[in-house]
Amino acid sequence: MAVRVQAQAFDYGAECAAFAAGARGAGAVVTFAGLVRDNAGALTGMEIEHYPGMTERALAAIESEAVTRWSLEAALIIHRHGPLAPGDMIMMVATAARHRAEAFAAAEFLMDYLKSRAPFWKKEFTADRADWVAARDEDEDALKRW
Amino acid sequence: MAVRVQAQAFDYGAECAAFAAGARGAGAVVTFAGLVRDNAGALTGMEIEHYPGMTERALAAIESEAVTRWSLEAALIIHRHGPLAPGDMIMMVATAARHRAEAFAAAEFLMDYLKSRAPFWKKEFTADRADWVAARDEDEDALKRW
Amino acid sequence: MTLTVLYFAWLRERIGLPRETVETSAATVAGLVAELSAREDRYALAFSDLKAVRVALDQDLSDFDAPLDGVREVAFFPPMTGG
Amino acid sequence: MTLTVLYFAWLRERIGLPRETVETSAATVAGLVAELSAREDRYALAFSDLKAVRVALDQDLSDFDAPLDGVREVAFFPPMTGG
Repeated sequence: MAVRVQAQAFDYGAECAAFAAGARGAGAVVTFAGLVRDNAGALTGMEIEHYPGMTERALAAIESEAVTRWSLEAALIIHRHGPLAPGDMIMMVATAARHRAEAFAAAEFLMDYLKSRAPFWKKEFTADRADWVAARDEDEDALKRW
Repeated sequence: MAVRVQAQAFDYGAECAAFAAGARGAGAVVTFAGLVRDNAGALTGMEIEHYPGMTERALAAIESEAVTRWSLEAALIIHRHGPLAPGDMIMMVATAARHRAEAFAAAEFLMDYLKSRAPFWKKEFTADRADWVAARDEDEDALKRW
Repeated sequence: MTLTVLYFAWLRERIGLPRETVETSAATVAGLVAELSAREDRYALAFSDLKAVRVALDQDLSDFDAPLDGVREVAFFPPMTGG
Repeated sequence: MTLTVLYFAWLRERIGLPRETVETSAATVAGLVAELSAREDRYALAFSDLKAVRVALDQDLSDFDAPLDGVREVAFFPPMTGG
Protein backbone atom coordinates (compact mmCIF):
# COMPACT_ATOMS: atom_id res chain seq x y z
CA MET A 1 0.00 0.00 0.00
CA ALA A 2 1.61 3.25 -1.05
CA VAL A 3 0.66 6.85 -1.78
CA ARG A 4 3.08 9.23 -3.45
CA VAL A 5 2.46 12.91 -4.20
CA GLN A 6 5.33 14.41 -6.12
CA ALA A 7 6.37 17.11 -8.59
CA GLN A 8 8.78 14.93 -10.55
CA ALA A 9 7.83 12.53 -13.32
CA PHE A 10 7.53 8.82 -12.57
CA ASP A 11 8.41 5.78 -14.69
CA TYR A 12 5.03 4.23 -15.49
CA GLY A 13 6.42 0.99 -16.95
CA ALA A 14 8.75 0.45 -14.01
CA GLU A 15 5.94 1.21 -11.55
CA CYS A 16 3.62 -1.29 -13.26
CA ALA A 17 6.31 -3.98 -13.27
CA ALA A 18 7.23 -3.43 -9.62
CA PHE A 19 3.58 -3.39 -8.56
CA ALA A 20 2.77 -6.67 -10.32
CA ALA A 21 5.94 -8.29 -8.99
CA GLY A 22 4.93 -7.30 -5.46
CA ALA A 23 1.40 -8.68 -5.78
CA ARG A 24 2.11 -12.33 -6.50
CA GLY A 25 -0.71 -13.57 -4.29
CA ALA A 26 -3.14 -11.81 -6.61
CA GLY A 27 -4.74 -13.16 -9.76
CA ALA A 28 -5.67 -9.76 -11.17
CA VAL A 29 -3.81 -6.46 -11.48
CA VAL A 30 -5.47 -3.30 -12.84
CA THR A 31 -3.68 -0.04 -13.54
CA PHE A 32 -5.04 3.33 -14.58
CA ALA A 33 -2.92 6.18 -15.89
CA GLY A 34 -4.14 9.72 -16.56
CA LEU A 35 -2.35 11.83 -19.17
CA VAL A 36 -2.45 15.50 -20.10
CA ARG A 37 -4.69 15.43 -23.15
CA ASP A 38 -4.62 18.24 -25.66
CA ASN A 39 -8.23 18.47 -26.85
CA ALA A 40 -7.95 21.16 -29.45
CA GLY A 41 -4.26 20.93 -30.21
CA ALA A 42 -3.83 24.33 -28.58
CA LEU A 43 -2.76 23.34 -25.08
CA THR A 44 0.75 24.51 -24.20
CA GLY A 45 0.81 23.17 -20.66
CA MET A 46 -0.94 22.40 -17.40
CA GLU A 47 -0.25 23.35 -13.80
CA ILE A 48 -1.57 21.25 -10.94
CA GLU A 49 -2.00 22.91 -7.56
CA HIS A 50 -2.59 20.84 -4.46
CA TYR A 51 -3.03 21.17 -0.69
CA PRO A 52 0.10 19.70 0.91
CA GLY A 53 -0.83 17.68 3.96
CA MET A 54 -4.49 17.28 3.12
CA THR A 55 -3.62 15.65 -0.21
CA GLU A 56 -1.64 12.87 1.44
CA ARG A 57 -4.34 12.39 4.10
CA ALA A 58 -7.13 12.22 1.54
CA LEU A 59 -5.28 9.77 -0.70
CA ALA A 60 -4.29 7.51 2.19
CA ALA A 61 -7.91 7.45 3.39
CA ILE A 62 -9.26 6.66 -0.09
CA GLU A 63 -6.70 3.93 -0.59
CA SER A 64 -7.34 2.41 2.81
CA GLU A 65 -11.07 2.29 2.13
CA ALA A 66 -10.50 0.57 -1.22
CA VAL A 67 -8.14 -2.01 0.29
CA THR A 68 -10.67 -2.92 2.98
CA ARG A 69 -13.73 -2.88 0.77
CA TRP A 70 -12.31 -5.12 -1.97
CA SER A 71 -9.80 -7.12 0.11
CA LEU A 72 -6.96 -5.91 -2.09
CA GLU A 73 -3.58 -7.63 -2.00
CA ALA A 74 -1.92 -4.31 -2.90
CA ALA A 75 -2.76 -0.77 -3.97
CA LEU A 76 -0.78 2.21 -5.27
CA ILE A 77 -1.56 5.86 -5.93
CA ILE A 78 0.95 8.24 -7.54
CA HIS A 79 -0.13 11.82 -8.34
CA ARG A 80 2.01 14.63 -9.68
CA HIS A 81 1.65 18.36 -9.05
CA GLY A 82 3.31 21.41 -10.57
CA PRO A 83 3.90 22.12 -14.27
CA LEU A 84 3.12 19.44 -16.87
CA ALA A 85 3.29 19.29 -20.67
CA PRO A 86 0.79 17.77 -23.14
CA GLY A 87 1.26 14.00 -23.19
CA ASP A 88 2.79 13.93 -19.70
CA MET A 89 1.46 11.38 -17.29
CA ILE A 90 -0.40 13.10 -14.43
CA MET A 91 -1.08 10.17 -12.15
CA MET A 92 -1.61 6.44 -11.86
CA VAL A 93 -3.37 3.99 -9.60
CA ALA A 94 -2.87 0.24 -9.39
CA THR A 95 -4.89 -2.44 -7.63
CA ALA A 96 -4.24 -6.14 -7.08
CA ALA A 97 -6.94 -8.58 -6.02
CA ARG A 98 -7.78 -12.26 -6.23
CA HIS A 99 -10.30 -11.79 -9.04
CA ARG A 100 -10.76 -9.25 -11.80
CA ALA A 101 -14.09 -7.84 -10.62
CA GLU A 102 -12.55 -6.63 -7.35
CA ALA A 103 -9.44 -5.20 -9.01
CA PHE A 104 -11.52 -3.27 -11.58
CA ALA A 105 -14.06 -1.99 -9.04
CA ALA A 106 -11.35 -0.80 -6.66
CA ALA A 107 -9.45 1.02 -9.42
CA GLU A 108 -12.62 2.77 -10.61
CA PHE A 109 -13.53 3.68 -7.04
CA LEU A 110 -10.07 5.18 -6.48
CA MET A 111 -10.37 7.21 -9.68
CA ASP A 112 -13.86 8.48 -8.91
CA TYR A 113 -12.72 9.65 -5.49
CA LEU A 114 -9.46 11.12 -6.77
CA LYS A 115 -11.40 13.17 -9.34
CA SER A 116 -13.70 14.85 -6.83
CA ARG A 117 -12.39 14.34 -3.31
CA ALA A 118 -8.62 14.77 -3.46
CA PRO A 119 -7.47 18.41 -3.21
CA PHE A 120 -5.94 18.92 -6.65
CA TRP A 121 -6.80 21.72 -9.06
CA LYS A 122 -5.81 21.80 -12.71
CA LYS A 123 -5.06 24.95 -14.70
CA GLU A 124 -4.72 24.70 -18.47
CA PHE A 125 -2.56 27.06 -20.52
CA THR A 126 -2.85 27.95 -24.18
CA ALA A 127 -0.82 30.58 -26.08
CA ASP A 128 -3.10 33.40 -24.96
CA ARG A 129 -4.97 32.29 -21.86
CA ALA A 130 -5.03 30.25 -18.66
CA ASP A 131 -8.16 28.58 -17.29
CA TRP A 132 -8.91 26.56 -14.19
CA VAL A 133 -10.46 23.27 -15.25
CA ALA A 134 -14.09 23.12 -14.09
CA ALA A 135 -15.28 20.11 -12.13
CA ARG A 136 -17.67 18.02 -14.20
CA ASP A 137 -21.12 17.11 -12.89
CA GLU A 138 -20.61 13.58 -14.19
CA ASP A 139 -17.53 13.21 -11.97
CA GLU A 140 -19.57 14.18 -8.92
CA ASP A 141 -22.35 11.84 -10.05
CA ALA A 142 -19.88 8.97 -10.48
CA LEU A 143 -19.34 8.97 -6.71
CA LYS A 144 -22.93 7.98 -6.07
CA ARG A 145 -22.44 4.45 -7.34
CA TRP A 146 -20.13 3.48 -4.46
CA MET B 1 -4.33 -2.19 -32.20
CA ALA B 2 -2.51 -5.44 -31.62
CA VAL B 3 -3.23 -9.02 -30.66
CA ARG B 4 -0.46 -11.41 -29.68
CA VAL B 5 -0.87 -15.10 -28.80
CA GLN B 6 2.41 -16.60 -27.69
CA ALA B 7 4.05 -19.30 -25.59
CA GLN B 8 6.89 -17.12 -24.35
CA ALA B 9 6.71 -14.73 -21.41
CA PHE B 10 6.23 -11.01 -22.05
CA ASP B 11 7.66 -7.99 -20.25
CA TYR B 12 4.60 -6.43 -18.58
CA GLY B 13 6.34 -3.20 -17.53
CA ALA B 14 7.81 -2.66 -20.99
CA GLU B 15 4.44 -3.40 -22.63
CA CYS B 16 2.67 -0.90 -20.34
CA ALA B 17 5.28 1.78 -21.06
CA ALA B 18 5.21 1.24 -24.83
CA PHE B 19 1.41 1.21 -24.88
CA ALA B 20 1.08 4.48 -22.96
CA ALA B 21 3.80 6.10 -25.08
CA GLY B 22 1.90 5.12 -28.23
CA ALA B 23 -1.42 6.51 -26.98
CA ARG B 24 -0.54 10.15 -26.47
CA GLY B 25 -3.83 11.40 -27.86
CA ALA B 26 -5.58 9.63 -24.99
CA GLY B 27 -6.29 10.99 -21.54
CA ALA B 28 -6.83 7.59 -19.93
CA VAL B 29 -4.97 4.29 -20.11
CA VAL B 30 -6.22 1.13 -18.36
CA THR B 31 -4.30 -2.13 -18.17
CA PHE B 32 -5.35 -5.50 -16.79
CA ALA B 33 -2.96 -8.36 -16.10
CA GLY B 34 -3.96 -11.88 -15.13
CA LEU B 35 -1.57 -14.02 -13.08
CA VAL B 36 -1.42 -17.70 -12.16
CA ARG B 37 -2.79 -17.61 -8.62
CA ASP B 38 -2.06 -20.40 -6.21
CA ASN B 39 -5.23 -20.61 -4.11
CA ALA B 40 -4.27 -23.30 -1.69
CA GLY B 41 -0.51 -23.10 -1.96
CA ALA B 42 -0.55 -26.49 -3.63
CA LEU B 43 -0.45 -25.51 -7.29
CA THR B 44 2.70 -26.68 -9.05
CA GLY B 45 1.84 -25.34 -12.48
CA MET B 46 -0.70 -24.57 -15.17
CA GLU B 47 -1.00 -25.52 -18.81
CA ILE B 48 -3.02 -23.43 -21.22
CA GLU B 49 -4.34 -25.08 -24.35
CA HIS B 50 -5.72 -23.00 -27.20
CA TYR B 51 -7.14 -23.33 -30.71
CA PRO B 52 -4.54 -21.88 -33.09
CA GLY B 53 -6.22 -19.86 -35.80
CA MET B 54 -9.54 -19.43 -34.01
CA THR B 55 -7.81 -17.81 -31.04
CA GLU B 56 -6.32 -15.04 -33.15
CA ARG B 57 -9.63 -14.56 -35.02
CA ALA B 58 -11.64 -14.37 -31.79
CA LEU B 59 -9.25 -11.93 -30.12
CA ALA B 60 -9.05 -9.68 -33.17
CA ALA B 61 -12.86 -9.60 -33.38
CA ILE B 62 -13.23 -8.81 -29.66
CA GLU B 63 -10.62 -6.08 -29.86
CA SER B 64 -12.14 -4.57 -32.98
CA GLU B 65 -15.56 -4.41 -31.33
CA ALA B 66 -14.11 -2.70 -28.25
CA VAL B 67 -12.22 -0.14 -30.34
CA THR B 68 -15.37 0.78 -32.26
CA ARG B 69 -17.75 0.76 -29.33
CA TRP B 70 -15.65 2.98 -27.05
CA SER B 71 -13.76 4.97 -29.71
CA LEU B 72 -10.45 3.76 -28.35
CA GLU B 73 -7.21 5.45 -29.32
CA ALA B 74 -5.40 2.14 -28.89
CA ALA B 75 -5.93 -1.41 -27.63
CA LEU B 76 -3.70 -4.38 -26.91
CA ILE B 77 -4.27 -8.05 -26.05
CA ILE B 78 -1.43 -10.43 -25.18
CA HIS B 79 -2.28 -14.00 -24.12
CA ARG B 80 0.13 -16.82 -23.39
CA HIS B 81 -0.39 -20.53 -23.91
CA GLY B 82 1.61 -23.59 -22.88
CA PRO B 83 3.14 -24.32 -19.46
CA LEU B 84 3.08 -21.64 -16.74
CA ALA B 85 4.25 -21.50 -13.13
CA PRO B 86 2.49 -19.97 -10.09
CA GLY B 87 2.98 -16.21 -10.15
CA ASP B 88 3.52 -16.12 -13.92
CA MET B 89 1.62 -13.56 -15.90
CA ILE B 90 -0.92 -15.28 -18.16
CA MET B 91 -2.16 -12.35 -20.19
CA MET B 92 -2.74 -8.62 -20.32
CA VAL B 93 -5.05 -6.17 -22.04
CA ALA B 94 -4.61 -2.42 -22.38
CA THR B 95 -7.02 0.27 -23.56
CA ALA B 96 -6.53 3.97 -24.25
CA ALA B 97 -9.41 6.44 -24.57
CA ARG B 98 -10.15 10.11 -24.15
CA HIS B 99 -11.85 9.64 -20.78
CA ARG B 100 -11.55 7.11 -17.99
CA ALA B 101 -15.09 5.70 -18.25
CA GLU B 102 -14.47 4.48 -21.81
CA ALA B 103 -11.03 3.04 -21.03
CA PHE B 104 -12.36 1.13 -17.99
CA ALA B 105 -15.49 -0.15 -19.76
CA ALA B 106 -13.51 -1.35 -22.79
CA ALA B 107 -10.95 -3.17 -20.62
CA GLU B 108 -13.71 -4.92 -18.63
CA PHE B 109 -15.53 -5.83 -21.83
CA LEU B 110 -12.34 -7.33 -23.28
CA MET B 111 -11.78 -9.35 -20.12
CA ASP B 112 -15.37 -10.61 -19.95
CA TYR B 113 -15.16 -11.80 -23.55
CA LEU B 114 -11.69 -13.27 -23.16
CA LYS B 115 -12.90 -15.30 -20.18
CA SER B 116 -15.79 -16.98 -21.99
CA ARG B 117 -15.44 -16.46 -25.74
CA ALA B 118 -11.76 -16.91 -26.58
CA PRO B 119 -10.73 -20.55 -27.12
CA PHE B 120 -8.35 -21.08 -24.20
CA TRP B 121 -8.57 -23.87 -21.64
CA LYS B 122 -6.64 -23.96 -18.39
CA LYS B 123 -5.42 -27.10 -16.66
CA GLU B 124 -4.07 -26.87 -13.12
CA PHE B 125 -1.46 -29.23 -11.73
CA THR B 126 -0.78 -30.13 -8.12
CA ALA B 127 1.66 -32.76 -6.82
CA ASP B 128 -0.85 -35.57 -7.28
CA ARG B 129 -3.46 -34.47 -9.78
CA ALA B 130 -4.36 -32.42 -12.85
CA ASP B 131 -7.73 -30.72 -13.35
CA TRP B 132 -9.27 -28.70 -16.14
CA VAL B 133 -10.46 -25.40 -14.71
CA ALA B 134 -14.25 -25.24 -14.87
CA ALA B 135 -15.93 -22.23 -16.45
CA ARG B 136 -17.67 -20.12 -13.83
CA ASP B 137 -21.34 -19.20 -14.16
CA GLU B 138 -20.50 -15.67 -13.06
CA ASP B 139 -18.11 -15.32 -16.01
CA GLU B 140 -20.89 -16.27 -18.41
CA ASP B 141 -23.27 -13.94 -16.59
CA ALA B 142 -20.76 -11.08 -16.84
CA LEU B 143 -21.23 -11.08 -20.62
CA LYS B 144 -24.85 -10.07 -20.28
CA ARG B 145 -24.05 -6.55 -19.22
CA TRP B 146 -22.57 -5.59 -22.61
CA MET C 1 -18.53 -34.65 -47.23
CA THR C 2 -15.05 -34.65 -45.67
CA LEU C 3 -14.62 -32.72 -42.42
CA THR C 4 -11.63 -31.98 -40.24
CA VAL C 5 -12.82 -32.51 -36.67
CA LEU C 6 -10.83 -31.04 -33.78
CA TYR C 7 -11.07 -31.79 -30.04
CA PHE C 8 -9.71 -29.64 -27.22
CA ALA C 9 -9.10 -29.93 -23.49
CA TRP C 10 -10.94 -32.83 -21.79
CA LEU C 11 -12.77 -33.72 -25.00
CA ARG C 12 -9.39 -34.27 -26.64
CA GLU C 13 -8.27 -36.37 -23.66
CA ARG C 14 -11.43 -38.51 -23.52
CA ILE C 15 -11.55 -39.13 -27.25
CA GLY C 16 -7.80 -39.66 -27.29
CA LEU C 17 -6.84 -37.55 -30.28
CA PRO C 18 -6.59 -33.86 -31.14
CA ARG C 19 -7.96 -34.07 -34.68
CA GLU C 20 -9.21 -36.48 -37.29
CA THR C 21 -10.70 -36.50 -40.75
CA VAL C 22 -14.32 -37.64 -40.84
CA GLU C 23 -16.44 -38.73 -43.80
CA THR C 24 -20.04 -37.91 -43.04
CA SER C 25 -23.38 -37.19 -44.60
CA ALA C 26 -24.77 -35.64 -41.42
CA ALA C 27 -26.81 -32.53 -42.11
CA THR C 28 -26.19 -30.80 -38.79
CA VAL C 29 -23.69 -30.70 -35.94
CA ALA C 30 -26.13 -32.77 -33.86
CA GLY C 31 -26.19 -35.37 -36.63
CA LEU C 32 -22.38 -35.52 -36.66
CA VAL C 33 -22.31 -35.91 -32.87
CA ALA C 34 -24.81 -38.80 -33.12
CA GLU C 35 -22.65 -40.51 -35.77
CA LEU C 36 -19.48 -40.12 -33.71
CA SER C 37 -21.20 -41.27 -30.49
CA ALA C 38 -22.43 -44.42 -32.26
CA ARG C 39 -18.86 -45.30 -33.26
CA GLU C 40 -17.22 -46.01 -29.91
CA ASP C 41 -17.76 -45.57 -26.19
CA ARG C 42 -15.06 -42.92 -25.86
CA TYR C 43 -17.06 -40.65 -28.21
CA ALA C 44 -20.36 -41.47 -26.50
CA LEU C 45 -18.76 -40.63 -23.16
CA ALA C 46 -17.26 -37.36 -24.40
CA PHE C 47 -20.59 -36.25 -25.88
CA SER C 48 -22.80 -37.61 -23.08
CA ASP C 49 -23.60 -34.13 -21.70
CA LEU C 50 -23.84 -31.66 -24.56
CA LYS C 51 -24.54 -28.79 -22.16
CA ALA C 52 -20.83 -29.07 -21.29
CA VAL C 53 -19.71 -29.00 -24.92
CA ARG C 54 -19.24 -26.05 -27.27
CA VAL C 55 -18.81 -26.22 -31.02
CA ALA C 56 -17.10 -23.98 -33.57
CA LEU C 57 -17.64 -24.24 -37.34
CA ASP C 58 -14.72 -22.99 -39.41
CA GLN C 59 -13.44 -21.23 -36.27
CA ASP C 60 -16.64 -19.37 -35.41
CA LEU C 61 -18.71 -20.32 -32.36
CA SER C 62 -21.89 -22.07 -33.43
CA ASP C 63 -24.46 -24.50 -32.01
CA PHE C 64 -25.65 -28.07 -32.39
CA ASP C 65 -28.57 -27.18 -34.66
CA ALA C 66 -26.29 -25.53 -37.23
CA PRO C 67 -26.11 -27.10 -40.73
CA LEU C 68 -22.80 -28.55 -41.87
CA ASP C 69 -23.31 -27.57 -45.48
CA GLY C 70 -20.11 -25.93 -46.80
CA VAL C 71 -18.26 -26.39 -43.50
CA ARG C 72 -14.67 -27.70 -43.57
CA GLU C 73 -13.54 -27.61 -39.94
CA VAL C 74 -15.60 -28.58 -36.88
CA ALA C 75 -14.17 -28.16 -33.37
CA PHE C 76 -15.59 -29.52 -30.08
CA PHE C 77 -14.42 -28.22 -26.72
CA PRO C 78 -15.58 -27.42 -23.18
CA PRO C 79 -16.66 -23.90 -22.12
CA MET C 80 -13.66 -21.61 -22.53
CA THR C 81 -11.56 -20.42 -19.61
CA GLY C 82 -9.30 -17.71 -20.98
CA GLY C 83 -8.09 -14.51 -19.35
CA MET D 1 -9.61 32.53 18.23
CA THR D 2 -6.67 32.51 15.82
CA LEU D 3 -7.10 30.58 12.56
CA THR D 4 -4.81 29.83 9.67
CA VAL D 5 -6.91 30.37 6.54
CA LEU D 6 -5.75 28.89 3.22
CA TYR D 7 -6.96 29.62 -0.31
CA PHE D 8 -6.41 27.49 -3.39
CA ALA D 9 -6.81 27.78 -7.16
CA TRP D 10 -9.02 30.68 -8.32
CA LEU D 11 -9.92 31.57 -4.72
CA ARG D 12 -6.22 32.11 -4.04
CA GLU D 13 -5.92 34.21 -7.21
CA ARG D 14 -8.99 36.38 -6.51
CA ILE D 15 -8.13 37.00 -2.87
CA GLY D 16 -4.50 37.51 -3.83
CA LEU D 17 -2.80 35.38 -1.20
CA PRO D 18 -2.33 31.69 -0.43
CA ARG D 19 -2.72 31.92 3.35
CA GLU D 20 -3.23 34.33 6.18
CA THR D 21 -3.74 34.36 9.93
CA VAL D 22 -7.21 35.52 10.96
CA GLU D 23 -8.47 36.61 14.36
CA THR D 24 -12.16 35.82 14.58
CA SER D 25 -14.97 35.12 16.98
CA ALA D 26 -17.16 33.56 14.26
CA ALA D 27 -18.95 30.45 15.48
CA THR D 28 -19.23 28.70 12.10
CA VAL D 29 -17.58 28.62 8.71
CA ALA D 30 -20.46 30.70 7.34
CA GLY D 31 -19.78 33.31 10.02
CA LEU D 32 -16.10 33.43 9.05
CA VAL D 33 -17.02 33.82 5.37
CA ALA D 34 -19.35 36.73 6.29
CA GLU D 35 -16.58 38.44 8.26
CA LEU D 36 -14.05 38.04 5.45
CA SER D 37 -16.55 39.19 2.79
CA ALA D 38 -17.26 42.33 4.82
CA ARG D 39 -13.56 43.21 4.84
CA GLU D 40 -12.85 43.91 1.16
CA ASP D 41 -14.36 43.48 -2.27
CA ARG D 42 -11.87 40.80 -3.28
CA TYR D 43 -13.17 38.54 -0.50
CA ALA D 44 -16.80 39.40 -1.27
CA LEU D 45 -16.15 38.55 -4.92
CA ALA D 46 -14.39 35.26 -4.12
CA PHE D 47 -17.22 34.18 -1.81
CA SER D 48 -20.09 35.54 -3.91
CA ASP D 49 -21.21 32.07 -5.03
CA LEU D 50 -20.72 29.58 -2.21
CA LYS D 51 -22.04 26.71 -4.35
CA ALA D 52 -18.71 27.00 -6.17
CA VAL D 53 -16.66 26.92 -2.96
CA ARG D 54 -15.61 23.95 -0.83
CA VAL D 55 -14.20 24.11 2.70
CA ALA D 56 -11.88 21.88 4.70
CA LEU D 57 -11.41 22.12 8.47
CA ASP D 58 -8.04 20.85 9.70
CA GLN D 59 -7.66 19.08 6.32
CA ASP D 60 -10.98 17.24 6.34
CA LEU D 61 -13.77 18.21 3.95
CA SER D 62 -16.56 19.99 5.82
CA ASP D 63 -19.39 22.43 5.12
CA PHE D 64 -20.42 25.99 5.82
CA ASP D 65 -22.64 25.14 8.79
CA ALA D 66 -19.77 23.45 10.65
CA PRO D 67 -18.67 25.01 13.98
CA LEU D 68 -15.16 26.45 14.20
CA ASP D 69 -14.70 25.47 17.82
CA GLY D 70 -11.30 23.81 18.24
CA VAL D 71 -10.37 24.26 14.57
CA ARG D 72 -6.90 25.55 13.69
CA GLU D 73 -6.77 25.48 9.89
CA VAL D 74 -9.54 26.45 7.48
CA ALA D 75 -9.10 26.04 3.72
CA PHE D 76 -11.32 27.40 0.93
CA PHE D 77 -11.10 26.10 -2.62
CA PRO D 78 -13.16 25.30 -5.73
CA PRO D 79 -14.48 21.79 -6.48
CA MET D 80 -11.50 19.50 -6.86
CA THR D 81 -10.24 18.29 -10.23
CA GLY D 82 -7.72 15.55 -9.52
CA GLY D 83 -7.00 12.38 -11.39
